[in-house]
Amino acid sequence: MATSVGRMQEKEPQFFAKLGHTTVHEGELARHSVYTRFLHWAYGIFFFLALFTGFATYMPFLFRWFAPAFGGPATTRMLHPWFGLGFVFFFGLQAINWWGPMKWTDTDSRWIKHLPEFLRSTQALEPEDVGMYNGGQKLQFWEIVVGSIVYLITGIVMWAGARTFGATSVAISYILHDISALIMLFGIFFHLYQATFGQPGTIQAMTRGTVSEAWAWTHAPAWFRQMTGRDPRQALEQERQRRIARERAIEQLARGGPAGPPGGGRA
Amino acid sequence: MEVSRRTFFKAGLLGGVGLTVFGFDAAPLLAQTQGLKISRTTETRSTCPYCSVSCGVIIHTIGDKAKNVTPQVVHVEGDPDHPINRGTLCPKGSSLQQDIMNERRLTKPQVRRPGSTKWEDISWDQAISDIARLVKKTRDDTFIATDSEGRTVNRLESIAFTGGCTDTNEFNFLVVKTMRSLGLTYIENQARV
Amino acid sequence: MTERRTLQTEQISGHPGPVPGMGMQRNLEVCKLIDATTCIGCKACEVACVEWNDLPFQPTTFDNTYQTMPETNWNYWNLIKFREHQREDGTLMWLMRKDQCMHCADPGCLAACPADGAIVKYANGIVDFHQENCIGCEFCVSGCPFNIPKFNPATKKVYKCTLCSDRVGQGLEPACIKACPTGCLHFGTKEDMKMLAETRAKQLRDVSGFKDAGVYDPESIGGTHVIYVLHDAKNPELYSGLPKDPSIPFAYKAWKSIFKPLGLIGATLGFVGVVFHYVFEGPKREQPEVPPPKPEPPAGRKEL
Amino acid sequence: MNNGRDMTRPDWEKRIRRARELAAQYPAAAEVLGFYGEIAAFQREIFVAAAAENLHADPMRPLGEQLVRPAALGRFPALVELVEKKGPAGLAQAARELRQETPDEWRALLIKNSQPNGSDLTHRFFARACLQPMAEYLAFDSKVQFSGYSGPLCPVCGDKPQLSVLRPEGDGGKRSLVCSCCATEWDFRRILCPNCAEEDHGKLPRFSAEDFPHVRVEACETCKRYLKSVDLTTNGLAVPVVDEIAAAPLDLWAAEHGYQKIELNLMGL
Amino acid sequence: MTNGWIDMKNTDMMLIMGGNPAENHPCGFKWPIEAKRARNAKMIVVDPRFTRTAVVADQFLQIRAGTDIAFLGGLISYALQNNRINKEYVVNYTNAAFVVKEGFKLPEDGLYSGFDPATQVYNKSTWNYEEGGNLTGKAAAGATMMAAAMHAGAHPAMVVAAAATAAAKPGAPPPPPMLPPNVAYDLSLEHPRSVYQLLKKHYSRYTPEMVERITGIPKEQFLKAADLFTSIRKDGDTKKVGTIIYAVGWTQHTFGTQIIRTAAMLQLLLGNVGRAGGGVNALRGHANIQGATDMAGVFDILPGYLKVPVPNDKDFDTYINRITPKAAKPKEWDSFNYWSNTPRFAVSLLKAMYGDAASKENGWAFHYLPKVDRRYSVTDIWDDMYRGKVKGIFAFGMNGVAIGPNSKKNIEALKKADWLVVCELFPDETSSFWESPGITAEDQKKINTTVYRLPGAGFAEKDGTFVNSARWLQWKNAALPPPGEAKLDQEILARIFLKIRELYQKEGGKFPDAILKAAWSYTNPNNPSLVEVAKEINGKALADVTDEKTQTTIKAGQQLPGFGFLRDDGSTSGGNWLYCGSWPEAGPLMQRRGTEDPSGLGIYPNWGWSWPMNRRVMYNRASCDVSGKPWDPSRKQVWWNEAAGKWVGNDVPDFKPDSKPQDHMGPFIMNPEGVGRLFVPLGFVADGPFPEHYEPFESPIANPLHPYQSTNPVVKKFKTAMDKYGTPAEGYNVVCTTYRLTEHYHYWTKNNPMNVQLVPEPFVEIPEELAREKGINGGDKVRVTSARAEYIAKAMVTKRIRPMKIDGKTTYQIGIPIHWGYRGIVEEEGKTAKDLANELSPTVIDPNAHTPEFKGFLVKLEKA
Repeated sequence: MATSVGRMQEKEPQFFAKLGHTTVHEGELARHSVYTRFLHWAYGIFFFLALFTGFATYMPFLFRWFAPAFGGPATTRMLHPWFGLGFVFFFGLQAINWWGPMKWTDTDSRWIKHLPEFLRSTQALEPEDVGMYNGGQKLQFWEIVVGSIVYLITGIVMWAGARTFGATSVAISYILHDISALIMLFGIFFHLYQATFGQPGTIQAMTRGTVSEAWAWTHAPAWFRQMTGRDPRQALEQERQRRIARERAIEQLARGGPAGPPGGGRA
Repeated sequence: MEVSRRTFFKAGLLGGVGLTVFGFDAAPLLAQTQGLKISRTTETRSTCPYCSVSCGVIIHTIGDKAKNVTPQVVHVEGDPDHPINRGTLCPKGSSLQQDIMNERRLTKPQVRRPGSTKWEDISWDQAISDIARLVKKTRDDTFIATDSEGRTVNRLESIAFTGGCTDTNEFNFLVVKTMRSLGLTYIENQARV
Repeated sequence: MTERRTLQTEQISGHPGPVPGMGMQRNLEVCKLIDATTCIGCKACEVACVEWNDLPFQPTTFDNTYQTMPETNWNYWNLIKFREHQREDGTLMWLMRKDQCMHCADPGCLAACPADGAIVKYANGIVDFHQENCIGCEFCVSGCPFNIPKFNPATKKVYKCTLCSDRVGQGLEPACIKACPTGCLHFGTKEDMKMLAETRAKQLRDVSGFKDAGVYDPESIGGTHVIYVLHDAKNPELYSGLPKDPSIPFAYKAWKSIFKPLGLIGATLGFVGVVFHYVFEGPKREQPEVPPPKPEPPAGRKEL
Repeated sequence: MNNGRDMTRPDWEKRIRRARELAAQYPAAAEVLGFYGEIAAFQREIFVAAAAENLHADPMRPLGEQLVRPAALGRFPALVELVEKKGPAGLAQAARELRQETPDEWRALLIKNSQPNGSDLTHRFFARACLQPMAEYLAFDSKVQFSGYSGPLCPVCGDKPQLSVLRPEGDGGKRSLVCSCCATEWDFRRILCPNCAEEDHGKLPRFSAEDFPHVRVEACETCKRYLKSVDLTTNGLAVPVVDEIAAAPLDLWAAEHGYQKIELNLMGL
Repeated sequence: MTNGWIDMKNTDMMLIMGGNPAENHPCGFKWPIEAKRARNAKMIVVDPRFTRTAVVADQFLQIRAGTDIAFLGGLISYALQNNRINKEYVVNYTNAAFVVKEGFKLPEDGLYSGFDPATQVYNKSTWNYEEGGNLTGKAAAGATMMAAAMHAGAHPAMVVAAAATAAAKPGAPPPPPMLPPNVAYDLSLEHPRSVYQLLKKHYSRYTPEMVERITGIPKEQFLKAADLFTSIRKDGDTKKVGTIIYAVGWTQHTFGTQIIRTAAMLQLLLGNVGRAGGGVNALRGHANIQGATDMAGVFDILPGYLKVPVPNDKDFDTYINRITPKAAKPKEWDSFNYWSNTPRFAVSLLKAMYGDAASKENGWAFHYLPKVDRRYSVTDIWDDMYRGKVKGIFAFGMNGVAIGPNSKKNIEALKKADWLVVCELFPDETSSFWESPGITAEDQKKINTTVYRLPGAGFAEKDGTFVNSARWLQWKNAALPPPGEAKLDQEILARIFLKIRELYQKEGGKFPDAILKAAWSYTNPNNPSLVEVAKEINGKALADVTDEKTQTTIKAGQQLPGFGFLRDDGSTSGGNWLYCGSWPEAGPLMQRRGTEDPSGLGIYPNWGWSWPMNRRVMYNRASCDVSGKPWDPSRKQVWWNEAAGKWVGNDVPDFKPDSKPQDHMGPFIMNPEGVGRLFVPLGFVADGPFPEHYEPFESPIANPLHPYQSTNPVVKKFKTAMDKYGTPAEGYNVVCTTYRLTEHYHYWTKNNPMNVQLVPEPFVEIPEELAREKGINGGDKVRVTSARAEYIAKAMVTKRIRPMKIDGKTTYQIGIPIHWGYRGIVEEEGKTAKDLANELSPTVIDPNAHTPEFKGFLVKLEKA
């Protein structure tokens, strides 16, 4: 069963639509267009290139072993700002692309308040009002937006150097660039984790563009509802209740007494 | 490196007693000697041509005149013995090498003919006989043996000689001798200004 | 290279681990003394520098000054700066300062430099750039309180005065020293130069009427290995902007050496975090979608 | 200006250290330098002893006549032993022969060879090795004022120069000569032959080789003599007497080309 | 220089004025610095600009260009009034005590006695000493006489001038006035006509206020400097010594000689001449300018400063009589009058020039020499060429177009010449005059001058002698041959001369005698060895010559050991008596490189050779008091050794060695008086016995001393259409001065990349205030216009030149370094306007030294 692409909130340039397509199998939902995926991997690659060249260049006492891969320290240094620009460029496009879906809502604020509970996985499902992206994802998105702007400005200052912007600007930029990088680095661990081990099935959204319906209603219930019109939550609840009841019944059966919820029920 | 017995003896005998009498192992030293690329430098005392402090300079040239190799200036050193400059040089003196070995130097006699718009190369012989001819003509046309009052003056007022600031005393004496003998009154020099 | 052999390294930029061989032997701390009060701005030192270091010719343009160019350059490491200064009593001074690397005891360039081994401070006090290790990031430029390191766009490397480390390594004085015709430049141990400078400053105070004459050897960066005798040591800025209390930007000192590594540890906590999460909490798996509840079976019907 | 002795103050440690350094740098001369190092260590003892005994030279008598003193003579056996053990074959043989002689004969040998033109070359070596440090000490101690002196012979002991040194003076290198006997160093003009006073620059070639950037042969075409000069404006770390020995191949080259050294160094080169 | 470079370290006080040694003689300037460092010597710098010399000065005074006499006159006045003089020195070693002739008038109105307005020359007959003996104590009588003369009705100057004119019969020139052999004097210095009193009176007009009005130096600053400079004679101190150091900032004026004289007078009054660390020290601008003058590279002398013959010298004896001075002194004193040897010098010179052709019979070939009776200075060459009289010119190393003055006139002049022969190292402005900016190809076709450009040899390729500022002759050796086809200068000159001689031999022509007879017995006539020439200059005995006193004989053919051996009977020859002794039989002394300085005074007696007779400090007898003891025992140069009965010392005594102090022989042995001249008698200086301040020829103000005789009365203008002069009324109201920079050397180093890098472009130094007024920013192009031309360059706006109050009027000065032209690295890259600084300078020259007034002319300035 295929779902209409048009219902996705992402717009896709004609070029990319022609370039590739997204096959949605039975039990799957289309999540990301080819364009989105392309952008993601583009800035993803640039991010890591910039990250590694950055490591090699700016903390060589730990990471100078990165440099040979880029043709030595000097080339590494030379490439880094270009990688950075690549990252900012593609991420910039993505930001335009995602500007809508990433809008911050009350739901997201609520989500953030309950973050510790989500981390501890006390619930199997996202809250029912979580849409295409949850608060965490949005937070990371906006962090990257802000971070990219910081990168861009401070990077250019350092790139042009003290000759153009003066020693003080460079020194300040140096710190801000570092801070930006450290925060983003911190965040990226979660991103990678959540995309892979943390929430199995996620990465498929950026590879094939689809997610399973199960994934969708687990991790983005509102979106799932929007996409399918179904709301399996009640059914799940009932099922859950049913199972609980059933287990109790079995327990009672094992004890030899009548099974049923406290205070009455089927017995 | 192979050290022949002959070389050994030759160098050994001449090269001090250390090798022959004292008995040091000569082979490695001789081997190194044979591999030496020796360059011959000549040090020439000169005087900086710029201001009148007369800083001593030592011009180092390589190239052996005897072997018909045109000397090249490799270094101009402030003369450490010179009591005035004691080895120091000013920015002009420090760049003297550029003054000596300068691609802008004139290296060929040239003439610019009347009405011409360009320089032409000319041989020395031609230039000198042309100049002598010009001088003689001008002199014979304008020489003044006696002045209006009949006094002997034997002078030539139509040719001038101006000398430069790095003309040597000896050259200047030759100028006096030749030019006064031609009758020149207009003998002047940079010294005037 | 000879100087590597003969000069003892004390500090290296961006280098992992301790400096090789540090503290094995103590070299005498060297120092260049510039008596700005007897400098006549003749530029013999500029020529000597260009010639010794084989620096290529660079076309210059007139810029309303006797100064050869506005600032030192990647191919011009030694520049006499000319500054006209009118004193309070109306008399004029034409202050000439031979500008070049100051070879700071606490070099800002080295602090700022991320490249391994691009900037080296020898035990004798010389701060030297090794261009083969330079990555062309120009941080040294911003780390230097004296605006000395200069970038060569062609080679993408930064250059500056080496205090003729090659010559000093051979036991010689720097090229500029030997060129000075008035003897306003001296070279020797820091101790001797400091003493000579103080003596001259005293002469200036006592005999020449410069009551504020003194020695410039700024403590804020631990002193320098190029020191000046100035007519007015209280206002070094007069000498074409010699900073009174030069300092190294926070970015390259506390930030770079303390907070930045801490930050890196902080960032890697993200990794630790996710590992912990995976181990102790486990992944959040997708929940199979439960089909809509079937109609309630008749009461009392046993499923089992 | 050559005003003080500070620049020539004998520093034996420096010589010994430099000999070791140069031996590594110039393997061809390693044997000679190694032996020189041993001799220098021996000489240091005599110098130190002379200093400790507070010896002085009589300014009225030639220095060369005042060298044979107990501080030196008493250490002669040690020298003989050292040479026998560590010296090259020829010298070792001579040392073995000397060991057989009496102290009086040693004294006679030293006296005979303390003057220039001493006869036997090996004996001259032993005399110089033993007496040089004494001469050096006495010369250093004598405080003879020779600033302004610019003659070709040592202002203190009158001996011939053994090498020349170029020391930085302004942009240039000021030349001084080092005495072959007492190692006194005195100013001597550039472009002037210390042997025959030739001043014609065309007849005073300087030969140099890339192997020894700071040592060159200062020859004279007129008298066919030469000295090597150690250029401290090119290498300030050089210790002239030692670096001169290390550049022995230049001596061999000069000999091959018909030049004779004004005075051989201690190692007979 | 009377002293030497190294000698400056011995000084206690320096007045550097009209020179900028830090910039133009950096390596020599180490010695003034040394004096400051080691002796705590003080340095006063007076200059129109705050120069790099001023940087290390203890006091800097900004002076208006061309007002140096006013400043120095003020110093003289200050020294006299405050008794800051060395009285013993002044009385005994100068002509202060001499009594001047009646009728001599001081120039209160700008004119000395004897001026003839029609010819603009002085009759100098009153500029003389009074005949007579010791007038000490007879001052009153003298005063009366003077007063009587003053009240005689007519202006005394006019009377004398009229008398002189009347006496001069046409045709027969009047006999030249002579110095009286027995000079009247008053050792009390009180005689009103004594030089001292006249001097005092003359300079009493140079009050600090007047100095301020003329020079622009505020009174307080002037007084401070005057006090400082004369402080060496405070409280009767005679030990300390001060020096005056100058260069072309003094010579390049229409009264340049007089500026230097003023300085010399000041030094005489202070007793500083002849002493270590003292003297009047000219820093010559070029490597061998001193030598070129010694060797008479200039029209008005023969080698060794012998005067040139004039048409009235009908034979050799007349000539010799005219030029040989007779001693003129107080009867009781002695005077060596060294110039009394002139006949020996002159005969030997002629023998050197003409060999056997010079015999007693033909007056030593006297008539081979051209007779000179007018000015033939370098400025006149261009003038005469412009007027079509000079047809051909040799320029061997002198870049006449660039040197100017009024370069455009020189270019125009060359267009009119028939031929020009240039011998140079680099393409220069003179040889390229026909392709100078503004001349189109069409124009070039109309220029009919033939130009030869011959490649000469640079310093490193030549041997021979240079003479430095300190009169040291130093031989240098050739390090390499000239490049390409370039030749040694002497070869070029010799070949041209021999070719001319050949033509005269073959074809005859006008008066060929001198050409054919000139001695030319060099081993290689086509390329004379300079060694042979140097020996010829030193001189040799042609027959055995014996010195009577020492009984030493110089054999025929041998080199002479000194000028004492020169003879006037033809038995010696010598090209320049001053250099006699430089190459004796023993060998060339100027090749010596002895580094000994036994006295520690920096004498270095065995380094090179210094004229005269290796004396390093001239007039060094004056370093001792009358009894022959040094003024300062710590700086002993020479002294009288009673036991030996002669003068001995660290330096060679510049004196008659056996003249006892009691004989009172004057230390200034070259003067017939034997003493230093505070008052210059007769015509030795054309413009007055005492220097008087005159305004530069182009001046922003009328002379405050005498507005109706503002400029030097004996200076004459050139009169061609191109000789234009500007006035403030025409808007030329900015004072302009020209100079050199450390980084460049004349018109030479613009061919060296290194020097071009150091200072790439021409510029004009402009005071901030003027720049503001004209809306000029640093780096803007400005146009400097003089009456003659305009000059475009970038502006250097600076605090180092301040606006000045000159006679109450705000006046600006600007400065232009001269180093650029139209040939050179940047010029050929099209980076500059290709103007020559000397296009601006005026064709007006000093009446004595004939040096053009490159300093202090008037211009307009505007933004270009």
